[in-house]
Amino acid sequence: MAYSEKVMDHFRNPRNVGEMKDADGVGKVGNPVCGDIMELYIKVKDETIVDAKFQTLGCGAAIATSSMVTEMVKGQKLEDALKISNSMVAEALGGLPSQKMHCSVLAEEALQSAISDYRKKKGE
Amino acid sequence: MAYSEKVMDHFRNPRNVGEMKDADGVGKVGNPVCGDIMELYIKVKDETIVDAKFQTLGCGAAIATSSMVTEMVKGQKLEDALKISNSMVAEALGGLPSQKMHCSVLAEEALQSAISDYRKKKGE
Amino acid sequence: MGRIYLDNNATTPVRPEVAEALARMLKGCYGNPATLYCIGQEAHVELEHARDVMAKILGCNREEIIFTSGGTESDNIAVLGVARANRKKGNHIITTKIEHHAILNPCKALEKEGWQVTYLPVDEYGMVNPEDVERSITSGTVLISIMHANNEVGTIQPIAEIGRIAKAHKITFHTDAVQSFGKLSVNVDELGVDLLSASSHKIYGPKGVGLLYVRKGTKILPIMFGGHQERSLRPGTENVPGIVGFGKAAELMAAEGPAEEARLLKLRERLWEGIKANVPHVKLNGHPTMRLAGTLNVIFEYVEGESIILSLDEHGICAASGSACTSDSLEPSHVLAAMGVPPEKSHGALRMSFGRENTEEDVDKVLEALPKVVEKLRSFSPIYKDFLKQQTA
Amino acid sequence: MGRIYLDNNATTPVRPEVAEALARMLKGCYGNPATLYCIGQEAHVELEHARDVMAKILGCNREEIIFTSGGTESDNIAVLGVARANRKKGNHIITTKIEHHAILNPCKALEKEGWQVTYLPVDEYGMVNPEDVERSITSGTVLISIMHANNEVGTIQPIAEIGRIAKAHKITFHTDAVQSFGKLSVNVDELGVDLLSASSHKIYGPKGVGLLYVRKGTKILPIMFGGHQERSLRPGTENVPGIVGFGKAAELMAAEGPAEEARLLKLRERLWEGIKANVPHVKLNGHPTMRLAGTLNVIFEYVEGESIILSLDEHGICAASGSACTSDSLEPSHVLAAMGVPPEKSHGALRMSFGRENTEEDVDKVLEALPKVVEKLRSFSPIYKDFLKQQTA
Ligand SMILES: Cc1ncc(COP(=O)(O)O)c(C=O)c1O
Ligand SMILES: Cc1ncc(COP(=O)(O)O)c(C=O)c1O
Repeated sequence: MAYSEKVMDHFRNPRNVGEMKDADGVGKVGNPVCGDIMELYIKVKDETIVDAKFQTLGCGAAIATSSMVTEMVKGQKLEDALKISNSMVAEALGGLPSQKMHCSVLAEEALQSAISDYRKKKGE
Repeated sequence: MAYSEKVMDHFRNPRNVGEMKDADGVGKVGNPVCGDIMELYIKVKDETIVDAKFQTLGCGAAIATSSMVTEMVKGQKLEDALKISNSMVAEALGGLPSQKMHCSVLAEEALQSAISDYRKKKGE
Repeated sequence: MGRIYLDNNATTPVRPEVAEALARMLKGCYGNPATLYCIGQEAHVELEHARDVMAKILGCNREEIIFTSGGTESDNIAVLGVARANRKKGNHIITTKIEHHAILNPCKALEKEGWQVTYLPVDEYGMVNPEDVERSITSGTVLISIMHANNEVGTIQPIAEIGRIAKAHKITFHTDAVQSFGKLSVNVDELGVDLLSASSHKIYGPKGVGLLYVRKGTKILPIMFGGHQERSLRPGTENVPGIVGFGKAAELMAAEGPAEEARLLKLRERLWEGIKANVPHVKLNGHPTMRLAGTLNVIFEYVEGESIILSLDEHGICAASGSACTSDSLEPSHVLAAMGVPPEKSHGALRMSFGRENTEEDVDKVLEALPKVVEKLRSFSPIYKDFLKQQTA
Repeated sequence: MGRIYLDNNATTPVRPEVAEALARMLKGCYGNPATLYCIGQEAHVELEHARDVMAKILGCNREEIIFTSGGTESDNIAVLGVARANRKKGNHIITTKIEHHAILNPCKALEKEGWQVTYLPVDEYGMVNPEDVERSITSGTVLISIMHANNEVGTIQPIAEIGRIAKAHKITFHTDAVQSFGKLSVNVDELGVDLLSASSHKIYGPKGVGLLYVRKGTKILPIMFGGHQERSLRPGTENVPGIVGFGKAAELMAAEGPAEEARLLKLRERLWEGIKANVPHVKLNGHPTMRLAGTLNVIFEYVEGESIILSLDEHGICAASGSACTSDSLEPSHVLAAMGVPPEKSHGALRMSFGRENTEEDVDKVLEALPKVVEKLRSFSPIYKDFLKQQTA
């Protein structure tokens, strides 16, 4: 197994890491039994994600996909953000080892979950 | 598999090799299908082997045991020569690899056969 | 940046003396030992010398040693070979839950063929109870296979005691000594084993070489078929240079003896004391005393092992999470699971295993990097955040 | 005394470039390629580079190459692995009478388990008739295994033709290319094979390494069980330095290409012409043209092969009788027997196999020694004496 340079860069220098106290939407996925937990926070203005942050417990791929997905969603319309698939995240990272693809799924799910949390809070 | 120095010496410089035209007894054992043929010639005077020669087709051990047995019998009383066993021949050669012990059996048989040929010729 | 290699249980660098022996063999002694001419005979002599070295270390006869291609092959010949040779006598094998996959997986393969396998539990320190072994024996038991020292946590099993039980019940007894060979005493009579596996690359020898001790009279079948090499139990042109390198490595380990083990123990304890003093929420895995001198397995709560490894790598430090052989898989360690460690904790396990190149300086450098690494990762960790909130609440 | 090594079909000396690659790996790249940190990843890169080299030579995908511990293991995985994976489909295997024991003996082991094995005959030149292959196919045939080039006499089989037959009948086809890999073209699509075995130490690579090509989609089971290495078909810590050495050796063979083969052919023909001119009562074994360039197998009537070998050794010349792997046994060559050579003749067979270190000078030195050696041995030979008497009578 080998990680791409891009994965390692996002692992070493994760973008947008940290808690967002005043998040408009929070997505929590994974569980400690599997060794991966992701929390994704989004700040939304006019149906656009204006900021995103994350906190992740997990392997290198879990941290890198979290970092990448927060980068990808910033400035995106919610409807466009919902189109971001796990394979787009993996691709943006220069690919993932096959046994680590599930981390990109986690990132996709975290994003979906944060957006639906936002909608729920907004009472949609 | 490895041959002892003694075996290699007798192989390289076989003692008493060659035909004996006026042999008193000849022993022929082995067969070409097995790849080993030994002919042992003895010259007998007063129930004593005064000379011995051999011709052998075969592996290193076959040639070395032939050479050794001719050395061992020279000067021996017939009754003593008959007591020479295959393991005595092998031992005199510093041992033989297990898969080559049959060559020492051949040497013993050739000797027995040469002596019985001599006795038959003498009309005993 | 100098690298600090702390994964000596996974594999070890070939030591210079062994590399020299290999180079010498490659240059001058390339013959096939089955051949009669000089070059072949020279190889034969070298091969048999290595066998003598091993026989001395194991306290056995040279004919009882079969050179193989590594620990996995030795283990497979032992399990599959003894099982298949005794099919008529029974269909039950006793092993443990904490064996290496080179034992567990042949056992699983046999289960598919109708064999019954008892996987014995271990206590919280990874120790097997010899009474459990005795209780599991049935009239159909044909093999007991229990590892000498565990590769993940280092716990050393009471092999001699189990050996006496096996002997009393006349059951063939194998031990996987891949992690202990060259480190602990492996006299086969003292251990009471009929078969024993070892691997060269764990003791600074070349990769691709191992050995299986097979006590005279043990019923066993080969798993491969071909030429007459290694008493037909391991056919194929012998890897003479590799075997000679293995012999040299074993000889040197034997010469160093317990002194090197004592040195490793000191390093390990220095590291563990330092970790305890500098990193909160850590837990030691493995037996406190009955443990390989060079093995330190620690759980760092609220973080995940792989992310520690990758971060340590940035500091030039090489360590492992669980066993190297399973690092490709996502399963939490089966060894820690057997010891009762819940998966949410075992994901945070880090194995640091010492070897002859390690120094006190290495330990100190690790002690500088590790707390920072763990702290950084915890700062990302949502469950650590939750934990801290609980604390302050 | 300079040695003349004429047993390159048994094993070959590691060439300097390969020894260098090995030394480099041993020194700097000892990591376990399954590990994540730098040293492990470097080993991983080296391992995959070697796989790419092999894939290019075989014209296949990198994932289709499994590194093993040698030719014997590759052959065993192919035969036992395909048979066991197809047990439900049938129980018939087709092979030949002239295979290496690494094929014949797993076949015999399968026969004991109820498998039917057809051992095809060969003609006087050691050639299999493809029509015989087709005629032997039954509805239960699950594997055809036919060697590419024979190790004793060098005869090259019509693999591509047999490949077409296997394909037409949808039967898995394996070839033992241990003697041809690096010498003949072994493009797996041109040959039409699903599996192919090769061994490093036959092409100036290190001992203890081999490969098995397994076409994607081929049903096959492992013969050993353990870690995930080599797609679980060959578990155990990879012998990365050995594999890198094998890769280097294969790369160099490929670069040299047919030029070296032409050189060997010239040496071989010079030797054979010289033998014919200087030694009476000799006979060539093997195909006159469809034969490995470096293989010369000759019967010297009225003498026995081992005694020639031992005598040549005194002159610093290393040669073989039959195959090296059977030189420990007393059986006459099964290959020559299949070619119709009666045992009383085949005991006089000598195999001289050329390699990259051999020169014309070597040939001339052999031509000086060999006639004397044969003459001396014939002078001891009772059947030669009888023959001479018959002549003069
Ligand atoms: C306890 C144990 N058994 C068996 C093995 C397998 O040895 P190898 O990788 O040499 O095949 C290992 C190491 O990987 C091990 O630690
Ligand atoms: C045709 C053939 N197949 C298989 C083998 C076995 O290869 P190894 O000795 O590398 O296991 C050999 C050589 O001994 C061979 O010549």
